[in-house]
Amino acid sequence: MLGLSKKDTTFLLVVIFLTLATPILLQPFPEGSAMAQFNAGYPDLMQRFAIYGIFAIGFNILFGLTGYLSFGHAAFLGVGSYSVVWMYKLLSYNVLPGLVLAVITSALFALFIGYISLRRSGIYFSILTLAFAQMSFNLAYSVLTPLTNGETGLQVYTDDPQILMDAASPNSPHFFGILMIESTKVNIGGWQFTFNNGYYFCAIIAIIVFYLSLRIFRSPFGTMLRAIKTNQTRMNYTGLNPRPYTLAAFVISGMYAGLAGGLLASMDPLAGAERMQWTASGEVVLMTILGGAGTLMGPVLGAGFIKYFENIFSKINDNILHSWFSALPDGVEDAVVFLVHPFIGKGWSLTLGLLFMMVVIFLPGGLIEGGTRIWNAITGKNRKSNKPGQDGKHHPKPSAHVN
Amino acid sequence: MGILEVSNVNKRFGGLQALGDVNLDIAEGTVHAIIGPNGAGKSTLLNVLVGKLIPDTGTVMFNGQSVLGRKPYEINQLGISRVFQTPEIFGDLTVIENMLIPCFAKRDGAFRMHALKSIASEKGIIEKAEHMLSDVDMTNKRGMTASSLSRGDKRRLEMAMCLVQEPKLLLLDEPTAGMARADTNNTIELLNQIHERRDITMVIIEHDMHVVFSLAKRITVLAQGSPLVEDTPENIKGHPKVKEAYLGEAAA
Amino acid sequence: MDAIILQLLNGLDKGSAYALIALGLTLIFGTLGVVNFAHGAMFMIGAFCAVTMQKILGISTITLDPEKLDFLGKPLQIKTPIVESLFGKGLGDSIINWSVPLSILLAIPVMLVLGYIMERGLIKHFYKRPHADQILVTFGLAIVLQEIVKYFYGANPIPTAAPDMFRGSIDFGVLIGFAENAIIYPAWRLVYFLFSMAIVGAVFAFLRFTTFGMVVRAGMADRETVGLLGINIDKRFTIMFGIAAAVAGLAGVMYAPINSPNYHMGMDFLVLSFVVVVVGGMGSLPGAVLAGFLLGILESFASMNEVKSVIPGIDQIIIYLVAIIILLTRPRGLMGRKGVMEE
Amino acid sequence: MSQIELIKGGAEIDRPDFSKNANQAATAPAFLSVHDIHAYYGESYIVQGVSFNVHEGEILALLGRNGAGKTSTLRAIAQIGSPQMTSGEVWLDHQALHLMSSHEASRAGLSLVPEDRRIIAGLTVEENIQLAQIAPPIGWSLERIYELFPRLGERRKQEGITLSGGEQQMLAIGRALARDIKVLLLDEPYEGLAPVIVDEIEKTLNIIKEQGITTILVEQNAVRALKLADRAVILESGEVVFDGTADEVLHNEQLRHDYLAI
Amino acid sequence: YMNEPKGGSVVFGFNVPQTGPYADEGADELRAYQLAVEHLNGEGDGGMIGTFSSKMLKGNGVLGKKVEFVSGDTQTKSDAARASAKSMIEKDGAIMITGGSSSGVAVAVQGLCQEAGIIFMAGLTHSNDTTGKDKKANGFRHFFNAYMSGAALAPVLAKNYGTDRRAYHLTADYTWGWTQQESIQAATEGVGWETVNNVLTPLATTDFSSYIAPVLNSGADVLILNHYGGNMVNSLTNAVQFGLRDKMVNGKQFEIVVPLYSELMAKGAGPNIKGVFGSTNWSWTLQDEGTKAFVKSFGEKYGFPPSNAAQTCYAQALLYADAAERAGTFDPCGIAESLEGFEFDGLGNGPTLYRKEDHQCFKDVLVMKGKEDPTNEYDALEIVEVTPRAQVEYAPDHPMFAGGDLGKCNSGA
Ligand SMILES: Nc1ncnc2c1ncn2[C@@H]1O[C@H](COP(=O)(O)OP(=O)(O)OP(=O)(O)O)[C@@H](O)[C@H]1O
Ligand SMILES: Nc1ncnc2c1ncn2[C@@H]1O[C@H](COP(=O)(O)OP(=O)(O)OP(=O)(O)O)[C@@H](O)[C@H]1O
Ligand SMILES: [Mg+2]
Ligand SMILES: [Mg+2]
Repeated sequence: MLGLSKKDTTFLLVVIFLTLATPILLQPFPEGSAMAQFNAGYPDLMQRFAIYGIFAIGFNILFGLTGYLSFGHAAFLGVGSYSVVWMYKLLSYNVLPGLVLAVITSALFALFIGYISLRRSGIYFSILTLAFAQMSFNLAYSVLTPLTNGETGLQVYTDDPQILMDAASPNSPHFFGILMIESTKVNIGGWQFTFNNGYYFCAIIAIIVFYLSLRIFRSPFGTMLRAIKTNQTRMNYTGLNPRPYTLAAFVISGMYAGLAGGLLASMDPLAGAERMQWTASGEVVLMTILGGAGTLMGPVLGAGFIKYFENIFSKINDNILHSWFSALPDGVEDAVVFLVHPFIGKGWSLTLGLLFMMVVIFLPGGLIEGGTRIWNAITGKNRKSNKPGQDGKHHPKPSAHVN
Repeated sequence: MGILEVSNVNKRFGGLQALGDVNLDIAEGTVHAIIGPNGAGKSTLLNVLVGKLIPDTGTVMFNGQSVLGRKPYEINQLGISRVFQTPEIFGDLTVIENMLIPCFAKRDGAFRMHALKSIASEKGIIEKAEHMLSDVDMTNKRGMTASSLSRGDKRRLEMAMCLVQEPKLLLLDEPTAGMARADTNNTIELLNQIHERRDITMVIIEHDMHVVFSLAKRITVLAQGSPLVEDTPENIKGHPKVKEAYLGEAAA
Repeated sequence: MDAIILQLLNGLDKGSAYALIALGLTLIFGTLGVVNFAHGAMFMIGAFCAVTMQKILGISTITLDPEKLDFLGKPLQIKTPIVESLFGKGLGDSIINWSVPLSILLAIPVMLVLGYIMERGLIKHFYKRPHADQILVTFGLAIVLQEIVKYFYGANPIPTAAPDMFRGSIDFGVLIGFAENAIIYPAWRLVYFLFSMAIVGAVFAFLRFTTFGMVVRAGMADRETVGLLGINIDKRFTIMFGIAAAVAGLAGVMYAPINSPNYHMGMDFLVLSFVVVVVGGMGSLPGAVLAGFLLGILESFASMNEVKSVIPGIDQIIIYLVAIIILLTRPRGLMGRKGVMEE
Repeated sequence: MSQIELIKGGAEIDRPDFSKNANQAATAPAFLSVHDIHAYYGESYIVQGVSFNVHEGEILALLGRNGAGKTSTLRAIAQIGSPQMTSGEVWLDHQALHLMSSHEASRAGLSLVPEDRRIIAGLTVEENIQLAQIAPPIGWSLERIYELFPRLGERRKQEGITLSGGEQQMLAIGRALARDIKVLLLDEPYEGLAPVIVDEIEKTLNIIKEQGITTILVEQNAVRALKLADRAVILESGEVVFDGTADEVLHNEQLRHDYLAI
Repeated sequence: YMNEPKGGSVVFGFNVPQTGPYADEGADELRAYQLAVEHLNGEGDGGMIGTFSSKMLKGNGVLGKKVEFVSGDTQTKSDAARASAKSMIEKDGAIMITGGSSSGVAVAVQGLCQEAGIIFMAGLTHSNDTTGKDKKANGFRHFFNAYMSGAALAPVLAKNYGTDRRAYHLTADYTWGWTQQESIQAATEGVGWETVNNVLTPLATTDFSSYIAPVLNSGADVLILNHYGGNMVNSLTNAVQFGLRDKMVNGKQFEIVVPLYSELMAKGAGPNIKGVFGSTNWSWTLQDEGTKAFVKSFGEKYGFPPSNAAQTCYAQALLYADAAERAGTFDPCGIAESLEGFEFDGLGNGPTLYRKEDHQCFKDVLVMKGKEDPTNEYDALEIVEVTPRAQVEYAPDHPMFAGGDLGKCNSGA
């Protein structure tokens, strides 16, 4: 179906199901229960999962397939966001023109940066992309303020032209009248589920671009990209010019990033310069590696993982801790809270840092690898125990590019 | 006039004259061996032929076109394929994927973006690749990751990747080094078959005299960067200078 | 003219900080091939060794002064540093005063141990892993180290003073024949410059005049074969790592009086130090030092008003711009070796 | 791993079992003794219980088809760690190599010339040799090595990996001789060498032998190897299928046909 | 209206930096908020509720509902701050959002609250834009701003350093820096000073040496550092290292001014701030009843005196609660209405007005100086002058604030 093998079709259907059911799946705990803190089924976070998922999928097309590690992809994220907000300011709150512009501008920007940076490989390439992105960030923060509104971030003001707006037009981002901020809340038992337009808008786009990336992975083009990663000498002597292939991959992943940036601004009509900073570029690198570079679903998982910690763990404060452990005797309660305290709330990044380390140490190959192992353990597939972290010239590479 | 003409090629590395006044004329459809002591400049000459090295002076014409200054992929697109002294394959890819890539390169040229086409739908290409794999007797390894092949198998794979492109000129740098005797014989047979069936011109560099004498129609002996003699295998065998500088007891 | 010399001095001084940080990084990254995102954190920990030393020397006995009251109306606490009670006020004061140089004594063992633990416990398993994995694990480690420091010292910068002797500035211009007050330069920055030169020299000498450098380079290129030749490469890698950590730590200690240390100072320098190492060329120590000075000097010149008025915002991007130009014109940076981290 | 199973499946039917000879042949006390070693690459089981003995000063030819596990066996003996040896013992002159890491094994007197030569990038010819002379025990001097391979002397300042294939092979052997060794493991040393040089190296191996150094030689040119060797071990699918004297193989048509295809 | 509280409790959202350079400031803000919640719910000693001129708050929660809170991390990034605020609104049902430690974040979150129909009570934000060009009907600022700093500082500077001074500005190259510089330049030129130069410094600068070095020979005799946080600590430290303050220029002692001070920055800069002038919103050393009450309850709970960021956050929480009581509803439009034009006293800043036109509080501004001889680590700054409110007021359409539009209050319905 859809030009996919049977296995891939099943895979895609599972992904579609999971994506559409996210508002339910991420809300496993009843409202008001102590564990409700861990629910993630609210619009903003779900949107972020989808959007950063798109960002990471795109990044993976470049990094996972060709091995070129870009440290400047946030630049395209930023460009995408600015494009969309400018379309709000000039035309109207309909997100479509902005998204189209976001993809076009980020493609052009990626073409420019990629054309120059791809003259080098390895770490030299990474630093070139980093340099471009950091220049973009620094300029956007200061000198380019007329274009970017600097520190404050680009936003819509009432005196902006908005030439396509009339009195009846919605006053917030929408897709032909479907308001992004609107949600339907459904209460079932103690549970509350929020079905948000914006999320579904992102989710459908995410599914489409996921499908496209699946096709790319399975295409001759995808194989060429993996070949480039393995042996450029052989590539050359086989009569293939690696440059246009890598450039195409770079531009495609830049467009994914631009689309993701555009969607960020479609959900929330603001574009800040920080989106271009190296930390943002680094974040997508981390997402991809954490989930499993070169796998289809890994980067999305990695994105979800990081965003979850950032948004859920940072909000657990001592008060909440005390309420969880209030059943314990006073002294014990205080002791437990004292022990857990450094890892939550303002310590969320400590926890994230520790988890980064654990994942790479114990699950080389990322979360997907971990999932595969658990799956194998359950189904009894693995015949011999793996020895992670073992030094050796050859690391059996995960050859399956599904999951 | 030959398919490949090398005239007056010189190449220096610092103080070392790696190639000195090399002239070579390789006739279309022949199998031409280049032999010579270690460090004689054989691999260097090959590197000049494929555009990896640019000689200090001289010209190299392939089918009437100069190959100098062209990128390796352009030279391949002209119809020259190369097998390396240490196998260059796509280690992370499976054997069959390794085979598909040269097939695409042959069909689509140096760059063609089939981003949304599925490989599975490329029936013709897959068939061609499979066929070649069975020719080199590696069908049962089609799903293996190439880097975990044994070295003899890596060589065989590389050769198959070159042959599947049906080049006009095939350059082989010690194609049977490290191969078991039985496989060496198979390879000789394979190359002979290919040569007959497809009429590919081959240039072989090889130290295994058994291979050289089984395949070559003409032999050039290179010594210290310059051709010593060029002749038929029979004459080379008996040539006293060659015996002394190169063959040693093996000639016996 | 004096303005130019002044900026040149600034450039050399900034450059020496960059060079020193990049030197440690290039030992791990350019030589051992580990993309070490925790290097900034090691620099930061070095600086906090100085802070800690200051704190240790400041440990005090507390007496209450019932005459004076604190902000809540309770008797005021008077603190007397124990060092003072031990060595008398005069000597005690000068020990406290010299706490930053003294903390070198603390930093060297701390950093060596830290480097040892890091290498043996963690990095060892990552030499053969993809660079991406190295990034993830060292970035995680950097966050953890940073958060630990934040937990104990807070997020605010902590002022750390140089000895009184070096606290002021020197009229450098007079020394080289300029008018008075033309070129005024902080004494401690000159100390920092000389100190980094000494460290750079020492590391160079060690790697140049012993076979150590050659063995480590060989081990990087092919661990297995070096092992087959009877060399315990693991041990040497550990030593190399320890040296790199110590260099980073020393860079941090001496930097503390220049800018008050805070827990994220390492991250601030991280990107920059990678740029310096790569612009210098992978695997080249002299390259890293040269690039450090080059970028430091260019950055200083770019921040001159005369330059900024011609190209607004140039100081925002100069480092990156120069990095791009250098990498495009010289494929392996200023002095990079072939084949290191190009795959 | 699948291919091993494949080959094995067909191999066991009608072949006489020569591996019994293994223990009978061991009359003198073994100098190097390899006992029942098993080794894996990740999850692929490659060396499947290999045992043989080598006497002091002997040249042993280790033969077998491509992929039979010769390289893997040598690497397991040298304790490189890949393939990972999971069980078995290797004794060299009363030292338990299997308890050592590769650099300790090297210090105990073992030296491997790897099949792909492993010249170290970034080092000159001379540095490549000097590297072998850092850890004790040190063997031949630079001068002596250059005497054996004059080409190396001429190119001492050249970067090792820019040498021609054959020159690299000389460097690899020279580098091994720069260490004072008891056992030399040679993995296809003739590969890529001009016939004259092969003659040369053969002579060298005889010189080495006269000095009492024990050699294990892996070589595709079986006839050539057997002529030089005292004894031969043949591997197939990671197992020993023959252990006996070199002459036995040279003169046994069926053996040669079955296991070496010659 | 949005997130109307249904049960017996109402949720406040405290959005403060918990990671990044302003984490300590954020922690102090959070302490103040927690204290405010305690006091609103009738726990503790009641703090400034007792001194607050409006007597609506009774320590029984707000409108009879118990106050609960959620906290989040802004990371001092507008994206993260908005994400955090959104999760409070969407997930936790927060009725209002308050906090923050930078103007970029304040403007970003204020915009978000306007769109979502939630009241935003800004924390520490000093840019003129927050209640100027970026003002929003749902946003309220208690903290003072750059214009007020300038207006308060200039006369004091003139008095201490004379009217014949030449100033050299170093300015953080982003919006807040620019508005601050503009304000200070206008104010100092108003008292007769000359501006020699204004140099913009990149945000990421940690070493300011190359910006400081040319100052001495520029003909300027005063250096004004329009920096905040780590930038300010570093630029001031560097300036002192270069010996600027020991020099005589144009026959006068060279001076440094830091228009916006905070206690934490003072601590970070250490002895370098001695004698340096700046301004703050409030200081724990004030002696009015409100301040004393607040310092007492904060000090007893946490063991050290509160910062001016803590005070503004505490005040904002109380002001919101009081407005809800007076409006009798949590409806943002009702609250906005009762805050607009509200006059009050007893929260530590003297008589204060929440101006209707731009939702900016007008109150006295403190001119501070680095103390020459601090008696303890919390005593780095001393009050030089309490500049009366009248002197720092400006018209709502003042050019530095022009261009914005409050818009209409949004209750999210
Ligand atoms: N990049 C280089 N720099 C310096 N010398 C080089 C370089 N490449 C090759 N040489 C030298 O040039 C000579 C010719 O080398 P080449 O590899 O062509 O020999 P060859 O005939 O292929 O030998 P072999 O049969 O041993 O492979 C050798 O002596 C080699 O050391
Ligand atoms: N790194 C590796 N990972 C997985 N399998 C491997 C690896 N290296 C070798 N193998 C497999 O182990 C088997 C034995 O390989 P080995 O290299 O020991 O054979 P060999 O006898 O030396 O062959 P050749 O004569 O071709 O060199 C082969 O089937 C090969 O595919
Ligand atoms: Mg060669
Ligand atoms: Mg082998």
